[in-house]
Amino acid sequence: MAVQKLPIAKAINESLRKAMETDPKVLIMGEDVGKLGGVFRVTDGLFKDFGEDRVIDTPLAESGIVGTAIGLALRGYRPVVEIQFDGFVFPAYDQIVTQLAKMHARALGKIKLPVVVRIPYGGGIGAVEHHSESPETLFAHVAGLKVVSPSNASDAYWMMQQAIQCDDPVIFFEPKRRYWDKGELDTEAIPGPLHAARTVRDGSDLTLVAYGPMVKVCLEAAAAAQEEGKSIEVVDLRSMSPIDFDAIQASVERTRRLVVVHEAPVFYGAGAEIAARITERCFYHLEAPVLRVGGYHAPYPPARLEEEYLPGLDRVLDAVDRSLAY
Amino acid sequence: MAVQKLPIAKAINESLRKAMETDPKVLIMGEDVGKLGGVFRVTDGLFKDFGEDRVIDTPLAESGIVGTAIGLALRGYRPVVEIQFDGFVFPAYDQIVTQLAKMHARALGKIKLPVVVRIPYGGGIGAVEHHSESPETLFAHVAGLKVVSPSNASDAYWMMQQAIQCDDPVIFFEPKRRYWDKGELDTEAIPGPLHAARTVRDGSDLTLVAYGPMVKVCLEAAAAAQEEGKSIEVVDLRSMSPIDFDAIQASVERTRRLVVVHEAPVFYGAGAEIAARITERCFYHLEAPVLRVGGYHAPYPPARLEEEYLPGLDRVLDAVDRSLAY
Amino acid sequence: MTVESTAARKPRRSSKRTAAAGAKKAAAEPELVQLLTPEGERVEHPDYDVDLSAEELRGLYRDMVLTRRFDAEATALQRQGELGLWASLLGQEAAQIGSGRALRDDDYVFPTYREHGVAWCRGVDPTNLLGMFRGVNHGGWDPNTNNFHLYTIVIGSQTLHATGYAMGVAKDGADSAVVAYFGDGASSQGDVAEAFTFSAVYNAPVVFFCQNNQWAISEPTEKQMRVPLYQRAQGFGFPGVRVDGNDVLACLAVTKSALERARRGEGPTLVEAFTYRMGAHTTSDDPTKYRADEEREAWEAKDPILRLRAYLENAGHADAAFFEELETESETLGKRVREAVRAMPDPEPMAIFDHIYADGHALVDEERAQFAAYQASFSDGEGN
Amino acid sequence: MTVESTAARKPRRSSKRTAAAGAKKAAAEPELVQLLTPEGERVEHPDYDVDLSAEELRGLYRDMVLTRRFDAEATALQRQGELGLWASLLGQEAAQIGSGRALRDDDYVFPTYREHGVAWCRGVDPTNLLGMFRGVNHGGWDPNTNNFHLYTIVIGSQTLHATGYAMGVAKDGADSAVVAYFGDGASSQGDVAEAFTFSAVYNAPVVFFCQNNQWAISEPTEKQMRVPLYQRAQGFGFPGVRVDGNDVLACLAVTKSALERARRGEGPTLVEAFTYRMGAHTTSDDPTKYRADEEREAWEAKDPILRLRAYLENAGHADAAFFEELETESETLGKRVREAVRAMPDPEPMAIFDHIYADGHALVDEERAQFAAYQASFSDGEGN
Ligand SMILES: Cc1ncc(C[n+]2csc(CCOP(=O)(O)OP(=O)(O)O)c2C)c(N)n1
Ligand SMILES: Cc1ncc(C[n+]2csc(CCOP(=O)(O)OP(=O)(O)O)c2C)c(N)n1
Ligand SMILES: [Mg+2]
Ligand SMILES: [Mg+2]
Repeated sequence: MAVQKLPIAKAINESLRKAMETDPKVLIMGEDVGKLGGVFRVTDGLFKDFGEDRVIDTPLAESGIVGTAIGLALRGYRPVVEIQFDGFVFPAYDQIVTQLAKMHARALGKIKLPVVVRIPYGGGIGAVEHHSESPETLFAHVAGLKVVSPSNASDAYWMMQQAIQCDDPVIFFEPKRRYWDKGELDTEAIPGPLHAARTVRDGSDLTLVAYGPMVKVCLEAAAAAQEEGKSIEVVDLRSMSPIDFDAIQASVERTRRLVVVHEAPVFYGAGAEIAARITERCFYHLEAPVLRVGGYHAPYPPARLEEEYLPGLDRVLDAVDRSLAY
Repeated sequence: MAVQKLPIAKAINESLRKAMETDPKVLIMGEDVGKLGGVFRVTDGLFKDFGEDRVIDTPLAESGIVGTAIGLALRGYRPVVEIQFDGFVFPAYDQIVTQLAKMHARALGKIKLPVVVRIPYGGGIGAVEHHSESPETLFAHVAGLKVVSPSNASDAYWMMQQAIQCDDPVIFFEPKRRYWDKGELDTEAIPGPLHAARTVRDGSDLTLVAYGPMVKVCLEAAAAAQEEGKSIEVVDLRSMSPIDFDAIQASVERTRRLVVVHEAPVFYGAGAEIAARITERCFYHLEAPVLRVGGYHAPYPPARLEEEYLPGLDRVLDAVDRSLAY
Repeated sequence: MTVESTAARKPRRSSKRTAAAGAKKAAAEPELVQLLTPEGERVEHPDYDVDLSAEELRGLYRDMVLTRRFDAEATALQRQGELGLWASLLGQEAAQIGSGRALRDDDYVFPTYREHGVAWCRGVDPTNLLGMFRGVNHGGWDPNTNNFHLYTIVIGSQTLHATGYAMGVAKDGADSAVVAYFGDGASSQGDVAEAFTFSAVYNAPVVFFCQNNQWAISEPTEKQMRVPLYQRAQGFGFPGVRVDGNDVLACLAVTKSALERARRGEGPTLVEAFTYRMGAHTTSDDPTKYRADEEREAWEAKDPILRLRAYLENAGHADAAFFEELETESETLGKRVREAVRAMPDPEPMAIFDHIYADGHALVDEERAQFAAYQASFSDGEGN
Repeated sequence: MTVESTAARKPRRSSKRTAAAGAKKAAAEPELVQLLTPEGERVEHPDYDVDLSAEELRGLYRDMVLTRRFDAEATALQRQGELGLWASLLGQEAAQIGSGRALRDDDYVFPTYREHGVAWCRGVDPTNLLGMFRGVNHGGWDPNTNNFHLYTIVIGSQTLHATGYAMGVAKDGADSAVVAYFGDGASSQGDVAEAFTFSAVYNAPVVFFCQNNQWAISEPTEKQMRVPLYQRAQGFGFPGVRVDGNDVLACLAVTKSALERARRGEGPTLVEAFTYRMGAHTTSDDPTKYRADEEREAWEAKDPILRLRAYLENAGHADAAFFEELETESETLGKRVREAVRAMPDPEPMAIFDHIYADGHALVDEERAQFAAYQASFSDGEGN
């Protein structure tokens, strides 16, 4: 049966399995991705079925993981690399930014690096330091990378399929606190483009743009606002590089108000880019400045403070109200 | 004599010398900073006068340089680290973002890390790949770091003094193509705050905000615009984290138009943050959307294309005209 | 300069004893320094020795028992929901107490996230270790009070901090030494190799102490290295030595010798303490997914505490009263930790904005103020 | 698994000859593999040998001479302003030609920015190397045409790419091998250590070829290491060997042996070619700031080309006509390179937007269009 209900983690697992079945060049690499199936079990069962030649437990060295993945891609493989947690991607940052992102251009197109870097990201799971960060800006700013994040099981499955098929490096941010959220997946559907935003709730008074873990919060906020008679549109961005500005513009031209929501710090975050560009595109349409809701300019706090730190329903609604008050 | 005319590179050199004379805990570390005096000669003569105990030629490992600088700071030293070129900072990125930026918070304030990371940055010197990048956004987004860039000799001297005295880690971006630009330095002046922007040209029709190497371009653009009867104010940002939004706001409330200029790619760049925040602060003052002029979403191109790639006079004036056309 | 490796030149006497103790792995580890067999028999080693009074020996035993007790309490507290996570040191008590007790007060320690036994030796109140695992802070002690740095979670990073600190010690002309702890898995990180390089080039007084507990979460050491880790030091120009990590006396002796070498200005040493992670990686981990029970069972026979107890008893260094008192002390410690953790308050929300910068930052001030106003809007009942 | 190091077990016969050749450093380098003395005398080595015809020997000589000629031309072109920068290989011809000629076509090479001689051996047109130094591109050749990757400027990075590539070769069941070049300075980078670890763990068919030219810009090797680099391999579980990097025969023999080892599935080898950077780091560098002329002069006596010439002449493997013809060929090459560089067009401005992504990116399309419109606004004479 093509339609099933399953959690995001399992949808990614199914997608990886499908890709490995379809293309023998697809490899899984990372720390504990083998027998253990990853600390979030996203690669569960793949080691058993595809063996250690294709599901590779690596030494504990993120630069080495991405660096050797580049080499494998040069040899014709399509590695899907797992970084265990957001905060551990930085030892690999040089290889990602300087090599993975730039090699295609450096070679005048003669080299392609179809490498997917999977990063479980974001907070909300009560973890210790380095396990709750949202570093997507640090990748989206860099030319040569594509940066995406699914918010639901169906997207998780299809976006992973598309990311693996893409001939460019894709940084695939997985909303870890939503791993267990179930959603419907039709494995025979025809997916939309990888980098298109999607309107997940229609509305006429204000547009909320979010991605990954915050889409759910925004949908809840929109539902709550509805009860107060406010009609909020919610756009799931899905891709942070490129950004589907056309979709946001179209929405904002109707609603005339925009609030961007993400977990990552607001300062120099994705909300800034969206605010700047949409303000330029919709200058005469906007009734209020684009408002941003996100993390503070602070290290991600200890778990007992994350409820306060993470943008929740109330903070989103507060911004909605502030926008509507203009 | 306290007032002299000297190039930026020499002003930094004098500032380092002064700091080393004043405080025996100040150390210089980096690749080729010793006998050679650095590839840009910014540390020229310091090895001779302070010896290898205080001017340390390090192994060629940027993570090691920053990581050991952290250790030295923990022991009470104040290391000033040189990264040879912008594109080589990324091997140190993990130590900077995960350790240097966060250790003060992690220790609830019980640890201070007065480390200055000097990075000659930006293009315009006809160099090969990795020698012309502007990665400041990738640091400014990160809480725990301060990020500054001088545009002239006096600021170079005084901001370096202040950066070394600061108890926080400071990423000090040096506009390498301006190293040889001369300016006046009064070593007995009383400098303003490290993180305050400065209006370097008054005007009434539009505000240009820039920092580092682009301040000069903006001043030239303002002069050219003057001939066409346009009065352009130029604000030298000086600090990318924190940003002196009050100063920009004050200017924009008068001029009602803002163009932000930097070499770094526009996409997710500092211009986005400034545009978003100033639009929020000055929503009813702005006659035009904040426009941005900067690098493209592309790897820094080969030297023979950098003239086209770098935002020059014409591109700034083009944006000025577009803004004034609203 | 010549290559030195104390380990490589050792006769194999002590290793035979290890082999005799029935450990299958021992044959592959001929250079393991051992002073106390798994049966508690005191053996000689040509290069290493300790000369301890009965009181000192009991002290080591007490340290190990209390550390294990504390560790068990923390695991229990995690199960009860008082902690979000716990990384148990079960099985690694000898490596930590042995090395920890080799230190002088003025030495400085850079731990990973599992060095609860070393923290104990440094005098850090164990309850202070629990804050980060409870989620109330990222590190609850002042590193300079006990010369014990905060736990470092990102593996390998702290080896560079230790090296830099040691470079500073040398600059100061002090004869203190520095110890960087890390795991077998962490040894693969580039940072660790860079720490080896810097410490060798600057001849820094640092001891790299690797607890090779043979697992990095689910990955066995074969995924990190092809030859025993201690041999890596030689290629960087300093000695490496492998010690029986379940033998507290050997760990003490080997660490002391390495520290003295550092104090004499002879530079770094790599100590590989060959031990075993008896428990899960952390309370979040499920080792049944990836390793066989038999392996763990084989290592039970080498328990570091039982072996010292056997020695103490056989040699008449401790009587029943000692063990009984220690039992009571253990329970008291457990109770104290339990109560302290339960009493540990959640941080104030405003703490999000504390200590981000030492010298202030305008945006932090602005966000703090906004947050305060926002919070107040609820307590005023005016939240919108 | 046991530790292997072919180098460590060598008798010191050949090294005595090196010492006899008057090199002060040789005493500290007892394990240097040499087959041809600086005077051009052919010597034996117990483990390494080459059996080359006179034609093949002349071929190696020709390779070195033409490479040096090309290199000199490039330096001249930089002085004339045709290139922005040049990194000369002067003095390292033997290391590069020896190792380069050990390769099979199906082997893959990952160079630094200085491997012009290796590029020559791979059949890359030398003028193609100049594009990046002229500033018209970042790498002007198709890596897959000659199995020669683009130059990597960020030091050490390519050792991981080579290791990954080699892992792929092994997965494919091919018996090709991979060579990663890097410098003495680069050896300090964490990436290189990680490449050692990965290649050891996966037994990847890769040869790490370090040209220790004793300088990293202004830093001598003492700033990178405390013992000779080749010894580092042993601690990672694979052999390391130091070869006279100015002896093309020894470089060929040692590299071939390492490649064969890789093909046999025995994993990586580290080759340290002990040589000297005769020129500046690059044309931007001024070595008088940091090193003494005498050092350079001492190394002139070990010139790799002169020594092979002496051997060819003494052994009667080449006559005057050969050297004359080669002189002519050199001049022709120089002329061709000169002309080709001068004819090299600047890229079109629109090339800024080419090849950023293989599968496109909306923002790049948008910026490309804006840029085109902006450019057009000038050519229309309507620029505002
Ligand atoms: C850079 C980095 N990558 C990944 C992790 C996730 N992680 C935490 S502990 C661990 C295993 C470490 O193993 P080892 O070094 O042997 O220490 P042990 O836990 O066995 O004491 C991993 C992969 C991390 N903390 N840091
Ligand atoms: C990561 C990085 N840091 C710094 C540099 C600047 N740099 C270019 S070459 C070089 C020296 C390299 O020395 P070595 O590895 O010995 O190679 P050699 O130039 O001697 O051939 C340095 C420091 C760089 N390219 N990459
Ligand atoms: Mg371990
Ligand atoms: Mg070199």
